Amino acid sequence: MRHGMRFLSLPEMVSRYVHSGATLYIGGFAFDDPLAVAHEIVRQGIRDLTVIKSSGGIVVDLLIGAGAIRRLLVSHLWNSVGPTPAHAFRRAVERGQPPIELEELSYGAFTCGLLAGGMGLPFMPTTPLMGTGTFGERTFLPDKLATVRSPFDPASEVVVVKAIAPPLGIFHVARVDREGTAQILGPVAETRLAMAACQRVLLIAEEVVDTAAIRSRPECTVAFGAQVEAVAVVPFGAFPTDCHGYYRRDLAYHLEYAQATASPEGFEAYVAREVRGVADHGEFLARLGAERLAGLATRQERWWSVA
Amino acid sequence: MRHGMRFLSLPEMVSRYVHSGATLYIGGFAFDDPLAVAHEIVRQGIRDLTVIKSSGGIVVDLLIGAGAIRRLLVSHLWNSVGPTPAHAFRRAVERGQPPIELEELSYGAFTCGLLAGGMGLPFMPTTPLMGTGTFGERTFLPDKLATVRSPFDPASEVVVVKAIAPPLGIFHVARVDREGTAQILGPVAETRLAMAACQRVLLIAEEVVDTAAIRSRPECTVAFGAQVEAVAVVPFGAFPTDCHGYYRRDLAYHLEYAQATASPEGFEAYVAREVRGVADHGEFLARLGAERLAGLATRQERWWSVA
Amino acid sequence: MSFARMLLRAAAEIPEGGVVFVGFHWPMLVARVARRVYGRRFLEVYENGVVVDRLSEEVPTSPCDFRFMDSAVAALGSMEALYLVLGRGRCDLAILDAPIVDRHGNVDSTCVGPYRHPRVRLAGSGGAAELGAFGRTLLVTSNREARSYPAQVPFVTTPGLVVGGAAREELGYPSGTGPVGLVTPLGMLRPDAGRRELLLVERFAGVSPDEVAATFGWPAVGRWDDVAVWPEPDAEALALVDDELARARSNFYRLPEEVVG
Amino acid sequence: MSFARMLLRAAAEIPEGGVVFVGFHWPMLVARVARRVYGRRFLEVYENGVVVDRLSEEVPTSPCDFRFMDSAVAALGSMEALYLVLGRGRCDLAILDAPIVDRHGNVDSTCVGPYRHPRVRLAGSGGAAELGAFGRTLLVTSNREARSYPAQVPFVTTPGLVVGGAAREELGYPSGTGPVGLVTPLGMLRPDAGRRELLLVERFAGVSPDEVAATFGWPAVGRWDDVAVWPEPDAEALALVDDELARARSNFYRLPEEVVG
Repeated sequence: MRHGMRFLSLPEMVSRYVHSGATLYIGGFAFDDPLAVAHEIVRQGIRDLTVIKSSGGIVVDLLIGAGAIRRLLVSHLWNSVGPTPAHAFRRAVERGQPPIELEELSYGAFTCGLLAGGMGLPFMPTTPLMGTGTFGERTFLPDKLATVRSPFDPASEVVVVKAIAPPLGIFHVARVDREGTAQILGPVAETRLAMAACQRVLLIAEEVVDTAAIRSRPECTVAFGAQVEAVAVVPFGAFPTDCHGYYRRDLAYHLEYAQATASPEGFEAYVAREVRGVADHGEFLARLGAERLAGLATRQERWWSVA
Repeated sequence: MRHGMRFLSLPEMVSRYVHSGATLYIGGFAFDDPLAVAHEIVRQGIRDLTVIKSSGGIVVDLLIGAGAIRRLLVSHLWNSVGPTPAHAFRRAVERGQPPIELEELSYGAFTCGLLAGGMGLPFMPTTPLMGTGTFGERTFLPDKLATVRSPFDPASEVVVVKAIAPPLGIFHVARVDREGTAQILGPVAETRLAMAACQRVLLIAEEVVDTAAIRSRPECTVAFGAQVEAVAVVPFGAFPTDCHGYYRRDLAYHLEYAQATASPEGFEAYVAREVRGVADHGEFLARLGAERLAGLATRQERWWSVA
Repeated sequence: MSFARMLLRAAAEIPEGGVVFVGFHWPMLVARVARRVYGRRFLEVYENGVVVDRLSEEVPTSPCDFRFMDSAVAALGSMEALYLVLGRGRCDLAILDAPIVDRHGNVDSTCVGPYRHPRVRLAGSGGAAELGAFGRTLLVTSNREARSYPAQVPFVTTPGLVVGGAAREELGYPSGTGPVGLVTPLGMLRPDAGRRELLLVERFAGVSPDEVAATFGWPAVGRWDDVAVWPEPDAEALALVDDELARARSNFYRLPEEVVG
Repeated sequence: MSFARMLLRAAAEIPEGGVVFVGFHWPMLVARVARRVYGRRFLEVYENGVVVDRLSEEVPTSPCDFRFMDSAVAALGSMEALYLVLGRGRCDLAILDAPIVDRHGNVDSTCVGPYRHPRVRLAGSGGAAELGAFGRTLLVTSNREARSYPAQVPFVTTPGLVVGGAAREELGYPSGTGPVGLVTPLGMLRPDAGRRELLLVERFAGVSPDEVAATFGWPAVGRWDDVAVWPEPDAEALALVDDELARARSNFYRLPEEVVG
């Protein structure tokens, strides 16, 4: 195809597209969170990223603790099982270890910013946020939010959010076909908007399926090959979060992560063992064990039926 | 349920909710066009409506010719099979027979106006339309479009569309369950936005299905009972347009309509015969004949499988 | 016991047949208690686009824990949930976890201490700003400590009745929105008649004036005798809540110390 | 024959592997001809949210004629199609039916004569404004009459190179957008080097200078000798177009008089 979508391994994808100092949108909203990507970024020693992500979770916490992130735009960041603190995030913000620059939007404003960016429009009215800290506090995006007077009601000041249009985004999806048509099964949060907003889109997918399966659920399509730079097939790429139709979140792993990373030393040991201590995501999964992964599986045949 | 959604017959629905002089959004975009509703409005002699519809089609042409519409906001109006002229619309606009007030938006601006109305926001940036006739010509909505200076780029003037938030909308959907959860199978055009934008929503549906069918395709849900005032079950309610999953458009009927309504006298005879000459949509369908309708059926079991 | 009462009291606010926007954390348990104890039927809308109308077997750890997708009637996106439903005013109630809340009902879920040098960094807004901007908001908290109830929060994540000195209506928040109640382990606070600050209108049995005075960082009681006492829940209700908490615990919920079994 | 050449010439513009936003009417036939005659592979995006990547057996009468849904890879909405794909600049080409077009490539699909008192009322914009605002737009028309090519259209439905005296870039249209060609039964017009008006750069065999002068309401030719002649299509291509037109006719397409069989 003219647009040149190609299949790559995850290490190849990360080394070709994600460079130190880059700005990177990471898909997922506490589901389809691509931990496999974060691990690979850390393994490749990439640093100084500007990361944009709606819901931080373990993916961003890990990247912060590993020193991969310089600037971060999020709407919230936690370990949602428990919930337990995201320790690396807390150490970075409370103690500057390591230092990050943090910028925040409410999830609604974040969504509207992606909507504007995805639609090719310069800004979008959004949630009234006057008086909130989110409106008032600005760091590396001093013009993230503003107000305009409504041309239809001069008495009314409307909060608007500037378009968010990241140069590069990486998203976990459920499945693709050979042409790169990508689907998420179930709720999509801001995924469609974010994929449109990103100038270039990378995908990691659970599997390649026959195009007949894609065509039986065309309403689940979130991207097509011509929008996509590259695809990596990475089973359990969203572990330990949910990939609907394939597996559910590993609750225990969320706690294990929180406990292991509660101290800086623990964090280092965790990364040495679980991230740098393995060659790739396959080895990471092998250590978890087939039985553990099988226990998470939720595959339902209705998603694959093409009758 | 507290919100009081109820099942009504189509004649009851129209007589309770659609009064002369009302403002009515009509759903459908050359598919799911509820001709059954237009027929019932004409049978009940309702007049002076302000109708808002994205794509006019036979539904609006019929309402114009029958004198039911005083004001009309559309993005286009034609008989898309052929295509052939929408004769009643042309007579109204070219010769004032009967007179209507016509206001227009491009389909994109129309969609953005519904997006703003549906989101509860006062306006939305939209397609740049400066210099177009659509931007310049205004009739009964003098402030349909405006420009604002971007707060993020003072050199840039941005075209914005005022929120469209009709008080009442009537939409054809594929199916509902007993609780009023409504689904459209396949593409949705502006339906989700329009349903959100309308203050009160009425539905006509092909059939009531078990909630298990609904739950097997939750991504196809366009409304739930608490958003809906009333539902009428009207098989072939979108005839002669497509209702995806149930039937496809009757191409010949589109031409028959165009030929029958090419003159004012023909139009009157058509309405007397096909609309006022039958008691209800069931009788209209019976005259078409079961064989003709069966020939349009496209029901595929995959939409009903709950495996 | 006070945690169970808090869940029960909050659950009682959910209107039969209503549409309820449910925030993360305790609000998800409140919704379950409303179904199990009060038999309420209502629609739960979540910010990720999930819409649920019945109880799932397991307690989901967050709205993005899709073990409850079998109870879903719609799987949409965040724009649909946050704006086409909540922003458009379709929700009867929005239930929000309130880690720190002030006299005006402003909620801070971002930081303890100054924003740029916080003593404790919390999760941040997510959709909490939207719940407070567009919703009739029921705030719930399991906190008993005075530090959770300052006169003024250090960071307004979710706008309350008065934000930065201005009434919320003056700031562009839609009319009819804002906090309608704050359920705490001590009892229920409501906006006063002028809708400017939260006052205790109902207390749980055994809660004393001193305890209230020591907890809230503002004069949260007018006349003590005007504060109603919420009837103690019966054994059946408590047993159902206990069962719910056992399910939550088995899915790794961190429960308040009083109920950690 | 001139209609077949028009379809073939327009179809040749569709880029292999591209994303093409396809408007109603002739553009849908152009897309089919590109697949059948040239074997092009590309994605068709329609304003109602349908995305198609292969030929359907039947000729759909409009994008809302779902007999072609079996060839669809995506079933989305209009916001997705018009903005998230087209508005975001993801399309290589947008193909638009142009009932009336002027020297600047402005298209009128709204009215013949004054807007408020039209001699002939046409369908109106639909997404035509968006195709011209956001797309690299290929205009196609089967019209041969001079009235379809005025120097200035009475109503600008779709913005061209110069709109109301101002260059489109000055009016806020994204750079890189606008008409890239106009395919007519006489040949192909392109924006001139200054991108201000449409000039005939290719003619079909047998088209004369007089015919051109009598058709276009502006001086549409620089030097006649600079106008290339498009090679006549071969018999195989014409046979495929004939078959396509037969299918269209069987689905009630109203074809130009020359081909009405």
